[in-house]
This record gives sequence, C-alpha cells and structure tokens, in this order.
Amino acid sequence: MPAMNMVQALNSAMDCMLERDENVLIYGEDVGYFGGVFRATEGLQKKHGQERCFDAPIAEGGLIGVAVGMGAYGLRPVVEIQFADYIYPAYDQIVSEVARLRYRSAGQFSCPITIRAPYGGGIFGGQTHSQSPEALFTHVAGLKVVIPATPHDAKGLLIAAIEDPDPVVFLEPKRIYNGPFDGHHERPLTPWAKHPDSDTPPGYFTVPLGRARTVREGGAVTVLAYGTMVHVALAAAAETGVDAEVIDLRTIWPVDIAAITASVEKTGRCLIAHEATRTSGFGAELSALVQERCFWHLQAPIERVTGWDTPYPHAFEWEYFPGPARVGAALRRVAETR
Amino acid sequence: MPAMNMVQALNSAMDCMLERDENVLIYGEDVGYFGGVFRATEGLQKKHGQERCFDAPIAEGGLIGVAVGMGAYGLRPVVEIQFADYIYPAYDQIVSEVARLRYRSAGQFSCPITIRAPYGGGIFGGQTHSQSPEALFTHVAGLKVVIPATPHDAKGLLIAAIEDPDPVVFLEPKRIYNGPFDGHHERPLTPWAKHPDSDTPPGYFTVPLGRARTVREGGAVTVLAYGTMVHVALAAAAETGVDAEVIDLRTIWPVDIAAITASVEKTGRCLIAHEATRTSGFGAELSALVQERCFWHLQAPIERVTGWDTPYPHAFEWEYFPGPARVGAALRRVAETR
Amino acid sequence: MPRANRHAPLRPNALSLRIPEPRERPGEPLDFGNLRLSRPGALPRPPLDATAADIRDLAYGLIGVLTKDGRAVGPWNPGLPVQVLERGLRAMMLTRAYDDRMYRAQRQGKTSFYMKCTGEEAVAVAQALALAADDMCFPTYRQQGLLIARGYPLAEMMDQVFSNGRDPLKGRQLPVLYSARDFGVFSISGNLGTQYSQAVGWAMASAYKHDRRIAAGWIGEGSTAEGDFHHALTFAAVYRAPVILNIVNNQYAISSFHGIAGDADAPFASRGIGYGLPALRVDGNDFLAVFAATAWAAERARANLGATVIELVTYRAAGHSTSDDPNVYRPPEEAKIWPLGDPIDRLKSHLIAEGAWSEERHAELEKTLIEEVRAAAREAEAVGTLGVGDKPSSATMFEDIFRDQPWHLREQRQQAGV
Amino acid sequence: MPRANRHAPLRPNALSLRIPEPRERPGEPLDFGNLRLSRPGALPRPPLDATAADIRDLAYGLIGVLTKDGRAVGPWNPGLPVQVLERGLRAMMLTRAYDDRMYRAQRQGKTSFYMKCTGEEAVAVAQALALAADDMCFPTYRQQGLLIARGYPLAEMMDQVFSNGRDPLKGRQLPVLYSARDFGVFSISGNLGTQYSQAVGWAMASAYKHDRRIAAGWIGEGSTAEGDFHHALTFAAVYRAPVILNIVNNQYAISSFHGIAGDADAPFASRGIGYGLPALRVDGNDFLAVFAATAWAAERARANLGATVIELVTYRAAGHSTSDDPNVYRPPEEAKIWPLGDPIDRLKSHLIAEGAWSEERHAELEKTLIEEVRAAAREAEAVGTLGVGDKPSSATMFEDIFRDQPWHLREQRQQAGV
Ligand SMILES: Cc1ncc(C[n+]2csc(CCOP(=O)(O)OP(=O)(O)O)c2C)c(N)n1
Ligand SMILES: Cc1ncc(C[n+]2csc(CCOP(=O)(O)OP(=O)(O)O)c2C)c(N)n1
Ligand SMILES: [Mg+2]
Ligand SMILES: [Mg+2]
Repeated sequence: MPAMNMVQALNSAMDCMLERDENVLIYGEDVGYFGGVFRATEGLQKKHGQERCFDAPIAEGGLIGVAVGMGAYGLRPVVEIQFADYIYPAYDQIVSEVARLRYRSAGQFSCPITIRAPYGGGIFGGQTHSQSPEALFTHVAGLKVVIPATPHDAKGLLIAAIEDPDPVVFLEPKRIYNGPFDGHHERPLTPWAKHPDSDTPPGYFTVPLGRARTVREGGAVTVLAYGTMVHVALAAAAETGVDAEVIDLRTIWPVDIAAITASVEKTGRCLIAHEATRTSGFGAELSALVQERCFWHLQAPIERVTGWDTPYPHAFEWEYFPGPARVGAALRRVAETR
Repeated sequence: MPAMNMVQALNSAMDCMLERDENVLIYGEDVGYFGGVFRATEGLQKKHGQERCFDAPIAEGGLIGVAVGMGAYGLRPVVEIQFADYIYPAYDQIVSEVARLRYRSAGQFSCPITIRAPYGGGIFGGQTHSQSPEALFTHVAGLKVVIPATPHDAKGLLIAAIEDPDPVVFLEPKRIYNGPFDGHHERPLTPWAKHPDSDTPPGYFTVPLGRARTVREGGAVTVLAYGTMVHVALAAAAETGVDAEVIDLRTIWPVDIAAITASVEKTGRCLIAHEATRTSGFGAELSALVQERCFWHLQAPIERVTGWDTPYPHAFEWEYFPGPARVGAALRRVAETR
Repeated sequence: MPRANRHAPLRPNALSLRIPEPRERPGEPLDFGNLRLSRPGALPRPPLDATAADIRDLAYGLIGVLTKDGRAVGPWNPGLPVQVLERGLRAMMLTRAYDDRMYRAQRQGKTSFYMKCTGEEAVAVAQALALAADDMCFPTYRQQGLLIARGYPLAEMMDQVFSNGRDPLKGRQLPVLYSARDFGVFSISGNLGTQYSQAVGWAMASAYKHDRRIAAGWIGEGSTAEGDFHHALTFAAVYRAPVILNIVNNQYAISSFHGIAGDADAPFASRGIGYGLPALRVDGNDFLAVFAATAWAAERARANLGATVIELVTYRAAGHSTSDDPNVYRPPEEAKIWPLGDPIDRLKSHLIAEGAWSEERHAELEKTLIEEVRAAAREAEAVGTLGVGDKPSSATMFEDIFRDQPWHLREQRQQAGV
Repeated sequence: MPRANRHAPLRPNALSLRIPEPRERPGEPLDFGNLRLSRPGALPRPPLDATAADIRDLAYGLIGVLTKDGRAVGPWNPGLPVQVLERGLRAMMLTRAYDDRMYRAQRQGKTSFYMKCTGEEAVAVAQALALAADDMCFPTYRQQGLLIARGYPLAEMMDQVFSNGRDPLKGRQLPVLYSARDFGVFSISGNLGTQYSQAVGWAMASAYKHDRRIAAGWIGEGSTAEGDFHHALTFAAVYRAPVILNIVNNQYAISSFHGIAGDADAPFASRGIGYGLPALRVDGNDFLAVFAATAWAAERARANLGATVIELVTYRAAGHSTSDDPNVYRPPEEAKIWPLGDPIDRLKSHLIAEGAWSEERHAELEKTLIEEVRAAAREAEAVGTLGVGDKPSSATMFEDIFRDQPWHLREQRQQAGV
C-alpha cells in the first residue's frame, strides 16, 4: 500500500468521496483554487470541478448555517474550518442547529455534515492557532467528535464521517500532518513514510466510528490519549520503561467505553493525556467515567496530564505542550503509587 | 432585613451599583423601558436614566463585542443575555476576546464585564429556554462562573461580580427566581419570603467570589451542587434521611477546592448534582478533582446525577429534570455502598 | 428626565449617546412618522432582469396595490383570479381562527406557550400561494400561515402545540415550533436568525443539483441584527442563490420597537443594497402586493438571476407571545389606528368592491372556519393536552439524538427506567 | 472544464451555482474591470451634516485627489502643509523598511511568522495623521503604520515580533499582534472581525461619558463577511456612535479574491447604506484622499453626527503572510501594473511636483530610515529572538489570566516547576 502523510490521506479520502457520491461537496476558506492553507484539498477543484470544491467567505457561522441547509436538501457537505481556533463564530449553528436538528424534527430532517478543523499545538501558532476545543463539542448532545492519530485512520475515519448519517466534528492534529511528532521538538521529525501506519489503501475504505485502537499493549497503566498525544504517550512509555497500555481513542465521543474499562480493569491504573486546557477538558469526563466504572479496580488515583489553564503562549510552546517528560513523570507516579 | 425574591435581589444589586458607580451601565434585549422579560431591570431606566439602562439589538455577539470595547474604555457594563440558551452567538467574543484580553495584552487592557443570563429548566421552556451551559465556560481560561442559589447570595454575588476586575459569567437559576423550588413540581412553590435566605440587606454588600457555602452539615455523604439543585439536594437529604453535607458552590469556577476536599475527607463519599447534560458537564471536572485529591479517603464511587445527554424536551420536563427522587436514590447508593 | 435623550451635550462639543425611542409609549399621542408610505400603484414593477443597481429606489418606498376603497391599482397588481383571492382570504381567516383558539387553549392551561400572528396573516398566506408547492420554506414561529395555506392538518398542528401522544415532533419542541418536511416547511428553531443562512444553503444545494426548486427564508425585523442575517445575504450574493429573503417588519421585537434594530435612518429593505441584491419594500398587509412581490422574486430566482430581499411592513396586533402584555410597552390603541389596516379586512373589501364577495358570505365563512377549528381542537384535545391524556412515550426522549442510539443513551434510558 | 462556471444550465430552466472567479489567475491576461474608478477630483465633498441618504453615490465612486502627474485636485484636497506630507512620507517609508527587515528576520528563523502591509502604507499612516493622538484605534494585523506614525519605538515592536525578554506582551502573542494602550492602539486579535464591534463599544463609552475622543476600527474586505461586521454597523447606527469604520479592500483575503467576500454586484462601501450610515469609497493609495476622507469622518463623529463607513481601495503587494506564496494564486505581474499605483511613489511624485522634494532627498531619507531600522533591530536582537537569548520568564505564562492568581494556576505553575 502507498505510504501517505496525514494531509495526503485526508486529501485522498475527500477525492474518493467526491468520486463516489455527487452529493458530497467541499467548501471553506481558501480550499478551492488554492487547495487550503494546509493543502488538504489540493487539486480537488481542478479534478472535480468548481462546484464540488470551492472558496467561501470568511464567516464560519455562515459556512455551517449554509451546510445545515445543504444537508436538509440531501447533500453531504464537508466544511473546512481553517483552524479549530476559528470555529467559535459557528458555535451557535453547531450547538443549536447542527446537533439538534434530527431530534427537534423527530427525524424529519438530519444533518449529515462533516466539519473538518486542524487543531492542537506544537507549531508556534500562538494562542489562536494552537487550540484544542474538543470538550466544547463532547458536551453537546448530538455531535460525534473524531480525532485521528495516523494517516491510515485519518482517511478511513474521514470517509466514515462523511458517510455517517449524523454530524461529525472531525479534528485534525495538525502537528502530525507530516510525521508522528512525539513531543521531542529537539529532534528532527521522522516523516510518516517511515511509520507503518502511513500504509494507506489508495481506494475506498472506512475505519468505523466509535472504536478505539490499542496501539501498545501493557499491564501496568492504561493511558488514554488521542491525536498527537498518542505518539507522545508511546514515547513516554518507551522512555520510562513503564509497561503502559496505550489506547488511541480515535472517536472521542461516543467513546469506546468497553475498550477503556476492559483495559483499566486489567491494569488498575489510568493516566489521561490531552493538549487542551485542563479544567473541564475531555480528560475530566474520561476520569469520571473510569472512576465510576472501575472504582473497585483502581489501585492509584487517575491522573490527567494536560495543557495548562492558560491560552497557548507563543514564546512558551514547549513549556505549555504536555511533552514526553511530563507524561513520563505522571506515568511513573501512577505506576508506582502503592 | 427585607425579604426579597431572587429577581428583586438582582434588581436591587444593579440599582445599588448604578447608584454607586457611574461607570456601570446595563443593556440587553428588552431590559430598558420594559424592564426585562424576567423583570430583573424593572424601573432601573426610569430611575437612573436612559443611558444607564437601555434596550439593545437582538445580536448577542454584538452585545458582548460592544461590552469589550466599553470595558477597554473603563466602563463596567452589565449585559443581560435573555436566556443562557441564546448566549452561543456571543461565544466567539466571550472565548476569544473577553476571556483572553488581559492575558494577550499583558494587562494593558482588561475586561471587567458581567454577563447575566437566566439558565436551567423546570419552566416548560423546551430545549431553547432550559439549558445549563456552565461547563462551556468553565473550560475557558479567563472566565469566572458564578451561580447563586438564594436571593441574599444573588445580590451579594452580583455586586461582587460587577466590581470584579475580570469578566464574570453570572448564571441565574430562573426556576428559583420566585421561590426555593426543590423539584417537587406537584406541590405549590413556597415563596422566598418564607425562606430565611431571602433576608437581604437593602444597601450595598458583597458575597465574595470563590467561596462555597455549606448549607447542610452532615457526615455521611458530601453533595456538591449549585443553583436550583442545592434545594433539590436538601429535599433529597431530608427525604432519605441520609446525613448528607450539602455544599452550595456559588462560584463554580474558580471553585472553592478547600471546602470540597475538607468535606469529602470527612465523609469519604461524594455525590455531584447538576441539571446540565452529563457528558463533559461540570460534574465531570468536580468528579475528577475529588478523585485526584481525595482518592485514599473515598469509600465508594463518586456519582453524578445530571440532566440526560439529550436536548431538554418540552413534554418531559420532569422526566428530564434531576429531581429529589433521582438525587435521593443516588444519595442512598453512595451512602450505602460498602 | 429619564425618557429624554441627552442630545444637548453637557459640555460644549461633548459627545452623547443616542438611545432610540419609539414615537409613542402608553399614554402618548400616536404618530407613524417613520413609516415611509407610498401611494398604492405608485411604484414601478421592473423587468425580471433589472439589476439591483437599477431598482434601489424600491427599497425606500412601499409597494402597494390595494387602495383605501378596495380597488387594485398599478403595475404590481397581480390580476389574480377570484378563486385565488378567496383561497387566500380563507387561509388568512382560518389562521386567525386557529390562533384565537390556541391562544385560549394556552390561557386554559392546555399548553405552556403560544404565539399569534394576528394582523400579519397576509405575509405567510400570500407568499405560500405565490411560491410553488415544493419550494422550501425556512420560516420563523410567526408564519403558521404557510402551513395552513399549504393544507397542513389543523389537528396535527394542535397535536404539536399540546405535545400530545400524536405530536409529530414527539413532544420535543416548544409549541408553534413546527416541522413539516412533507409540506416544504423546515423545522422551526427557537434560536432567532439561524434559519436564514440555512435557507440560502438549501437554495445553493438546489442550484448545485440543477434543480428547479427555490427556497424562501423569513426573519423578524428585530432579528435582522443577528450575524446570521448578514451571512445569509453575503452567501446569497456571492453564489447567486435562488432564494427569497423576507424581512417581516411587524414593528416590534418583544417590547423593543423597530428603531432598536436599526431602521431609524434606513429601512430594513435597504440592507440588501450593499450586497447588490434587489430589495423590495412592500405593504405587508396588502395581500395583492405581497403576492406580486413574492411572485416577482420567485420568477427571478427560478430564472437563475439570484436572491431578492423583501421587507414586508406589517403590524403585530397581538402580544409577542402568551408571556407578555403589550399594553405595558406600547399604546393599546395603536393597533386599531395602524395606517396599513388589517390584511383580512382589506382583502375582504377588495373582493366586495369587485362584486365577488359580501358581508353575509364573509360572516358565513367565518362561522364555518371557527367550526372547522373547533372540530380539530376536539380531535386533538381528545388525544391529549400538555400533561393531560396521551403523551409520547418517555423512551422517545432518548431517540433521534443520532440515527442509531449509542451506549450512553441506551444506559441513560435504562437509568430513567423507561 | 473545472474553471468555467456552469452558467449554461444542463436542463432547460435548471438552476446552477455561481462560483465567483477572479478575472485573473497565474498565466492569464490582466483586467481590473471591477475596480469602479473615478477621475481624481471628480467627486463632491459634502457638508458635514449631509445625511447618509444625500450622499449614497459616494459609496460607488472612488474619492481621489492625486492625479497621474502628481497634482492635488478637487474638493477633497486637504491642502496639507508640506511638513505634514513629509511626516506622512517618512512614516510610510519607515513602515516599509520595517516590514522588509522583519520579513527577512522571519526568513532567517529569528521568529515564527510575519505579515507585511507593503502597498497599503497610506491607509494606516494617513489615517493616523488625520485622527487625534488620543483617538482609539482598533486595527487588524495590517495597520502597523498606525504605531509607526504615532511614534511607537521600533525596537519595542521588534521585541514583540521576537517574543524576547523585553516583549511588552511577555511572549504571549503571535508576531505582529501588538497592543499599545499608551499609543491608543487596542490589543490586536488573531480572530478576524472581533475588533470591529469593540471599536463601536469604545465609541459608545466615549459618548456615554460625554468625552470628545472618537474610535476607529479597521477590517479587511475578506473579513467583512463575519457577523461582527454587521454587529458593528448595526450598533453604530442605532446608538449613533462616534466611530470610523474602515474597510481595507486590498483585493485579497489569503488566496481568495474580493469577489468571494461579495463585492461582485456592489462595492464594500455600499454595505453602509442599508444602515443609514454615510459611506465613502476612497483611493487607498492616495495619501491625500485617505487623509481627507478620514478627517471628514472624524469631524463628523466629533460633531456627534455618528459613524462613517470608509472603504479604502488598495492592493496587497506582498504575500498574505510569511506562510503563503501569492504567485500560486495570482499573477505575479499584477502588483506592478496595479492601476492605483504605489502610495509612497505617488506621494513622493506629488511632493516633487510641488517642488518640495527631490529624488536625492528621497534616496537620502530611505538610507536614513533603513539605518534607523537596522539600529533598532540590532538593539532588539541583542535582547533576544524567538528561542534565542533572553525571553520572558516562564512563570509569567501563568499570570494575567485574572488580575489575582487563583489556586489552580498557582498549583499549575508549581507543577511546571517555574
Ligand atoms: C438568539 C436569540 N436571542 C433572543 C431570543 C429571545 N427572543 C425570542 S423572540 C424575540 C423577539 C424577536 O423579534 P422579531 O425578530 O422582530 O420577530 P417577531 O417576534 O416580531 O416576529 C426575542 C428577543 C431568541 N429566541 N433567540
Ligand atoms: C475568525 C477567523 N477566521 C479565519 C482566520 C484565518 N485568516 C487569517 S487572515 C485571513 C484572511 C483575511 O483577509 P482580509 O480580511 O481581507 O484581511 P487582509 O489579510 O487582506 O488584510 C484568514 C482567513 C482568522 N484569523 N480568524
Ligand atoms: Mg418583529
Ligand atoms: Mg484583504
């Protein structure tokens, strides 16, 4: 199978769906002729035509409002929000309309739209190009939230999201677009081509929503992660020697609760890692779920390693980013607490 | 001291601040001549003049954007969002501007604004007049979130919020505007006048932000609640006979962590109650905090009694609302788990 | 003196804030100075392919057809056959009878909430008749006339208002937030403005699929201040979407008057001008004018010439909803002396002037319609009213969040014991 | 054929979607057909108290003062003393020199990101000179000329760009997102559009306090599509706020051209018309025209007559930022043959035509300014550049979230070990 980086995999997924389903169309800021600021839609307008992939005005609320109408007509729009940090102007349309339409119309109307947005830190983007807003969507009934960690999953999950009958917020960890960044910014980035999970079928395939993937088996501590933090967690496990079981959640809501509880019941210990600010981050929900379901198995407090409760400061990229050192230290604490 | 209901107490707080500080002004939809759909600003325009309390266009994003500019000038605007369910069009201004201004300008500019919004269910308002979005604000670094449960606290906390140098999201449990509703919708509502906490000083006073209040001492289970749920929890405790310690958080962020841990270390058990949807609700953060800090004291799993992960359905007001029966049953479970 | 605007600066050359005030408050003399009226028949009807730039003036006048004495005059006279006029009159009268009944039902505690469109019936009814049956409507809560004109069963509307066991929306929505896919009416949102850009999206989809159907969106004058209004006009202009963007100016939001939404210095219709969209300002209580303007915009959209903005000037004769008393914030007599009159009276007078109608037939029809409503109400109330009788099963509360119910909702349903 | 719009319907009378395309793409002939030019001096300068309705035409023409041969003509000629023109020329040239230096610094890896305003210098510089020093500015990232014209120290601007130990913003903001309260410049947001309604709020506050200061907001033509733009115009109109609302139309967003923001059928200035706001469309590369239009709007606002919308037509000669290569999406030669020329060249020619300037003095000044910038750069780089040398202490990362640091941030600071 061809090795793809994550951008190529996303591009391939959209190319494939434009090919298969004429109800699929793509629009967003700079996605047409230019191909998107991260090149995810490069070549798609040229290949499939202007009406299938085009530029839109800078109005995220408008992008989503229009998508709701298109979805009601029967189309499956794939909307790119240039950075997750800029999704808030669309928050009312997402929370009040996208998420509720099927419910409030008792199934008369649905909203089969996919909202793509690059998210996360590690690129010196400062506080408005580095955010991780996933928890602002997991709290909203009616939304699915998907976050891939490899090119293979990025393609399979994006196709599954586009085909899903319900709205999907598809967050792309932009720091790993080009390679499995593990938090070691001082080292050169290994390109995806050198990573087995870059093997991606050229054609149509899906990775089902709602299923986690155990990327490292282990008996000592369960690590729950997604996006870039999956690779950071793997690095931390390798460097500390802690026999961690690292689970890539992939779909963070509805989360694969069975996979989580099975693992924690086995290890008795749990560490949660995400880039988002700590308070009311998705880690809080994971912690509560694990505590409620695995209380009698827990041998140590569940810990959270997260971004700080501050905006993401430009000069402190690595002081802010929860890298392998912080994750590793927490891993040791959780593993060694008696 | 005069007995006030919660609306009178809020009105009195604003009246008092309009009197004391000419930099305080109030605006929002229907708050001027009409006095607000819940009458919270009744008479304030007539008494203090049009420029001090006036109607605004129906554009929540505009209401807050304008408030940011006023705050930068040096005013202390108090903005009413007619229902918390309608705050989302302002979400970008709140998250990207209000919450971050002091930080990103390194203190050159601040945002001393107060955003008032009635929230919560129990009034047959359907899914767009019943929401509890507090967790969407606790996740945002730079916001304080305050929720009063009595007239006395409503006035003291609102004055403290208006005087606070930083932005405060002030959520008002509209179901208890007129009386301490405890979830027993089948019984007539006791008016505030009959409740000791309606005693409210007529003049200026504050209730400090960041401090919880133990409304019922007990040794068996710590119950963490705010807003209407404080009264539901008290009813559940009384009805089950469980010796619960009920804590009214009052300021949910930054939360009074000392009060929480002290109580849970004493009881070894904890129940969290809120109206908001369960997943990624503020209960998740409370659960995570308690588990992290009191793990070795916990004798039973921390439970959450919350709204369901659905919109608030008009016909199912009481099936949705987490009333004393559900809270009571959970209280028993938590108390009796061995 | 609180009411007065402090326009006179305190210090020389000091600035001051202007807070718009209506010209009339309870107990004050009435004056409709800001209405910008035109003589019926006075304004031209441009060719379909006129550019927005050619017809800017139409945003500042008031397109009208019906004269005081009930004659239909001028280029906008659609010259409709009597049968169509009678259908329109009937639908408007039925809408009013329905509103009255449901309003009383709420007062009797049979439901939690209700909103009338009294005085504004011509807007939804005439527009429903001017559109094709399969054109898609994105209304607010005040266009119940669309459903009624399109023949949606009254009893089913009532089922929704009562959230009873037969409510097509399973008791999930506040009364009047209907959804009727099969009648080309989109799910009505409780959040103002959101439907406006959605209407544009639906129209873009129709164009994308080389369909022939167009969309229509409605928004209240107060809600034009929301960002969605601007998004709708922007996207409609950019992609030349086949959509009609209606602004229903009924003079009030809840308590606040049109001036708070920003028409002191320019009428709402003129908002369209800055986007290069044709903008028509229409007497919304003139059935013929509303029909003609809508038909013009619909033809234009179907000819692939893009969107039209229409301001429909009308008057909200009732309270905003069952939750407010309008006499607190506006003069009670205002409705009666409203310069544009009542849409039903005016169409009635026209039909009578045309010799096609009479007071007797009118009274007769009114009786019939009230009876029709009463029968529907009996049927719906027999099923159930809010909290009484048959209601949707509680288990449905956990359905339709997603097409397939995930584990957490299954679990919660079990916890709820339903 | 992807590029072509399928305007020809597939089926008879079938609808189709219009996707706006610029008239030129790389490798295609150039044509500035949509520029709506007017002859310099051709448009009238209305009295301050003219109503918006009186002067609608000014939104469709192009206010200009400088002729091709460098003469200043017409009613908008502000007749400025040579010293002011020289100050303006100097500030524009300094801005360009600063941009060039910082752009290279980014290329050399001394910072993460940079944005130039090359070709647009007249906008911020002429407006800074036309405003009072204590009027409050709410700019975007492309009005660095405001800071430079108001005398903000270059080295401090560089400290911000380098996020070094002397950065007044403590390394928290992306380069160019300055904040300079003491110079009347609001904290620049990374989120487009938000500052626009904030400017209106500041102006409302000034009016509320019977102050004399006014506010000015800037927004790019691409960002006018955001809801904040609409909120700003709505609130400014309703409360008659003393604010100048500038739309900087530099033809491009990032890669997308002005047509995607919706000016195919109406210029951006005309957006103001629907709110009843005076709207001026101005040659943004004509220093004198920009100054005169801004002065007119400022005087009007100070006279308590409210807000003015100004579209400044200019051209973004450089890339959007250091992150894009403009030659991928637009013809490289476009900048050179841009009909409105270069603002610095044009003011220079005017001064020479006036006999107040010469090529020699110009070259001389250019050298001096480049030296001034180099000196400032040396100073700033000596303190530190991104990741090198002195940077703010990590502990500051946890400060200024609130005025007083709450327990959770104290705790997190300790966990961070700083
Ligand atoms: C986003 C939002 N903000 C506020 C409200 C509360 N609200 C409901 S109706 C209304 C007034 C709307 O006035 P208008 O747009 O003129 O419509 P009308 O009721 O006159 O038909 C308000 C403020 C809401 N439903 N949604
Ligand atoms: C809300 C938001 N959406 C998207 C972006 C990404 N973005 C940054 S600049 C830009 C283009 C802005 O174009 P324009 O408004 O014309 O300003 P210009 O750069 O031309 O001065 C975009 C899309 C953003 N910063 N904020
Ligand atoms: Mg209205
Ligand atoms: Mg631009």
